[in-house]
Amino acid sequence: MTSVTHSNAKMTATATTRVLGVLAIAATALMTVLGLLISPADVIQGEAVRMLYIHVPSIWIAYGAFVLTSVSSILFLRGRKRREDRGRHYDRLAGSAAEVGVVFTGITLVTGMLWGKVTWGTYWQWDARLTTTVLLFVTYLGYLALRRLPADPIVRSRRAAVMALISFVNVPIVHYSVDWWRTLHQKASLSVGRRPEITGEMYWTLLYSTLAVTIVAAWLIIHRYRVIRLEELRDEETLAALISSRLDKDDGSN
Amino acid sequence: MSEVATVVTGWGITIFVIATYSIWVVSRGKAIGQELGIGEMEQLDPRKDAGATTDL
Amino acid sequence: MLAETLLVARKDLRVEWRAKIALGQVAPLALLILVVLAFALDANSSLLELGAGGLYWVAVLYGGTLLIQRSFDVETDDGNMDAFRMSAIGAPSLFLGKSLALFVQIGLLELVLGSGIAVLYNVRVADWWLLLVAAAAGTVAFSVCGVLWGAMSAGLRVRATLLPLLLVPVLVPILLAGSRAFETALGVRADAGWTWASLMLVIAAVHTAIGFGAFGFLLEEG
Amino acid sequence: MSAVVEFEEVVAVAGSFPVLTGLDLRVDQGEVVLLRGENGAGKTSFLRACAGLISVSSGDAHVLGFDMRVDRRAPRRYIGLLGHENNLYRDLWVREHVEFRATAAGAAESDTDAALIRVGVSKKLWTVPIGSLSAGQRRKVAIASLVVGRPRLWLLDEPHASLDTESRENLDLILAEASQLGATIIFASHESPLTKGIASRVITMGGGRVLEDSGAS
Repeated sequence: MTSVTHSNAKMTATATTRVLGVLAIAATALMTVLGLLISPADVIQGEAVRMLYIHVPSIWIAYGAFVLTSVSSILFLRGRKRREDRGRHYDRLAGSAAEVGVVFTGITLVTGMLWGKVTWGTYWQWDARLTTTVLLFVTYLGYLALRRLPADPIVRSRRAAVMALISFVNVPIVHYSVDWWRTLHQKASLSVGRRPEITGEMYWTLLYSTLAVTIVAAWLIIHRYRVIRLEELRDEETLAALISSRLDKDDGSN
Repeated sequence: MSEVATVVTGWGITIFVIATYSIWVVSRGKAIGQELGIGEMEQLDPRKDAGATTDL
Repeated sequence: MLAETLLVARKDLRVEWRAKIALGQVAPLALLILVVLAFALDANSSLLELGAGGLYWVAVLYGGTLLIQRSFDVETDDGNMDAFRMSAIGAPSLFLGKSLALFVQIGLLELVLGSGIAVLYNVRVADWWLLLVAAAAGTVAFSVCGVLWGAMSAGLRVRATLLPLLLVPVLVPILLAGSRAFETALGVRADAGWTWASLMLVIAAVHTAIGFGAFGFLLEEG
Repeated sequence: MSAVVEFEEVVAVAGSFPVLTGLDLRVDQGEVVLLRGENGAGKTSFLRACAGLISVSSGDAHVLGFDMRVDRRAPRRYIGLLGHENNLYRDLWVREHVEFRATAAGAAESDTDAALIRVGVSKKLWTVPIGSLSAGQRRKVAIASLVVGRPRLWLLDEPHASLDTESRENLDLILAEASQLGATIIFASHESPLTKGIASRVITMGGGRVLEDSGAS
């Protein structure tokens, strides 16, 4: 029985993720060299612009991860037979993506505050995007808290999926309401169809950093997913042992 | 703090956080894997190995 | 479905009428919050007048959270949720019914709070319509979110701390818009009060729609 | 006779504990089944699985013809479930509560009085908050809330608990009457000497399965 369970289980590492892991480390190293040494200082922002090579990709990755959480949650709720592996697959994906998203949202906040200290002269401004980001952070911390609670796994997964959906719908509402409230932040740094304000080497560095951070995040999500899968496997084994022990005991006593 | 010091702090915190998180995830995976007797690497060729995989 | 919705709402309101938790305990507590907030601002009358809109919504948030918790304590007590699952009443009706009952209760709470603010903080109303529309939209959003998150945390051991943690981030836009709209309605800020009020209406509509569709997923156990 | 409950190799899990471990059972219409077994034998879980309140993780389960693996909500409106808890709103008055349950079950509000009288809740108590009743009276109100919905399948978990002798006999009468009218009754009880009388079949459970079945064909 053990060999059957284990043959469809994901191992703790595969050749693909090994390569991805090495790639992630190399990409981060190159990103550090490019971002801190090779790319020039900005005319206006000076050295502080180097913070954006982390700050901007982090928030993009965080949003990407939360999109992944939401899409997985929809697919989870749509699946009719939720106890089967396909449904639980989406649940695991939602959970691991959300956790990685929270990590990168945290990084966005820290780098943003440091950047603000240099540029605005203060760690915190009640600016639309900072405020939205901190709310995003708290919202998904709540989501993770819900996922950690002791409860029936299916009940918990279903509630978490609903929460992920509501939270995601709420993101633009929060953003626009806070945006109306006040806007101090510089306009979006890089957007499709508009001439980027960051140009030349800085532009390429930012683009490359995004790629590097994406690789790191992908690697993290895959491994986090596996940990959840392994935890479930462990629970299943405990359960199987419990069932067989109940059967043995009852057969013996009667 | 000077601009350079701030930038270095920001990068430092980021790399520290990511590294710590990665190590936590990987070691947790390995710990549970060991508990369950799952090998670290996937069987690349299932025909070669019929038993449990525990390489490295 | 309308009949079922009204049935659920009537039941909840009757429970409240018999127990008098909202009027007997939550409303006085919320009034107390108004007094404490005045202490925090050193009873500075001009500050209180300026901040009345925001302080009102903070007090509503506090009292409303208690009412939401109460609304689901009633259901989890003595296994009542099982009886609901076993009944012929569908999840959408249950959602709407509980929201309606909560709307009435939070509305009453706001009436008490509003009178309290008028007296204690010395405010005058410049635009009654704006005030009523904003209050109504805010109360709808509060109620539907409350029922959603109340069900989300119902039956979990740590719901007393979990509910506010999950609820407040979602209510932020309502608190923000409500504060701004009230400031215009009370004549302390010549702002786009009606724009804020319409944003509140949109938020209320969005959350009602979500709750209508998603509530069933929250009810099922195991 | 048509099968009302048909379980084959049913495994059900609550939290991470297996409460049903391969349960096989068929109950036909009109049967009155007494479930026996020690604490933790799976009686409550079986009743809850029949009501569709816990899901079946493997095996086949049909209740009132509905496949519980496809939609376990479908048969609920035809089922009356009385658990360990009474499912009462303690702030409501007795009559208000039964009225609410009647309407929620799709029955007429006017059946309320008849149900209360049938169960033997004295008229003086109809306008009293449930919270101030004794345990036995509460149990009776809970039974009245069930009777009023006229279920096709009755699932009762220790229904006689906290009732006095007279009320027990009265409940047995109610159940016998319902079964004559075509309802199926499954009830769990420790006090078998008292209740064996109305049961047409006795099933002993243990470890989440059927151990003995007096009516097995």
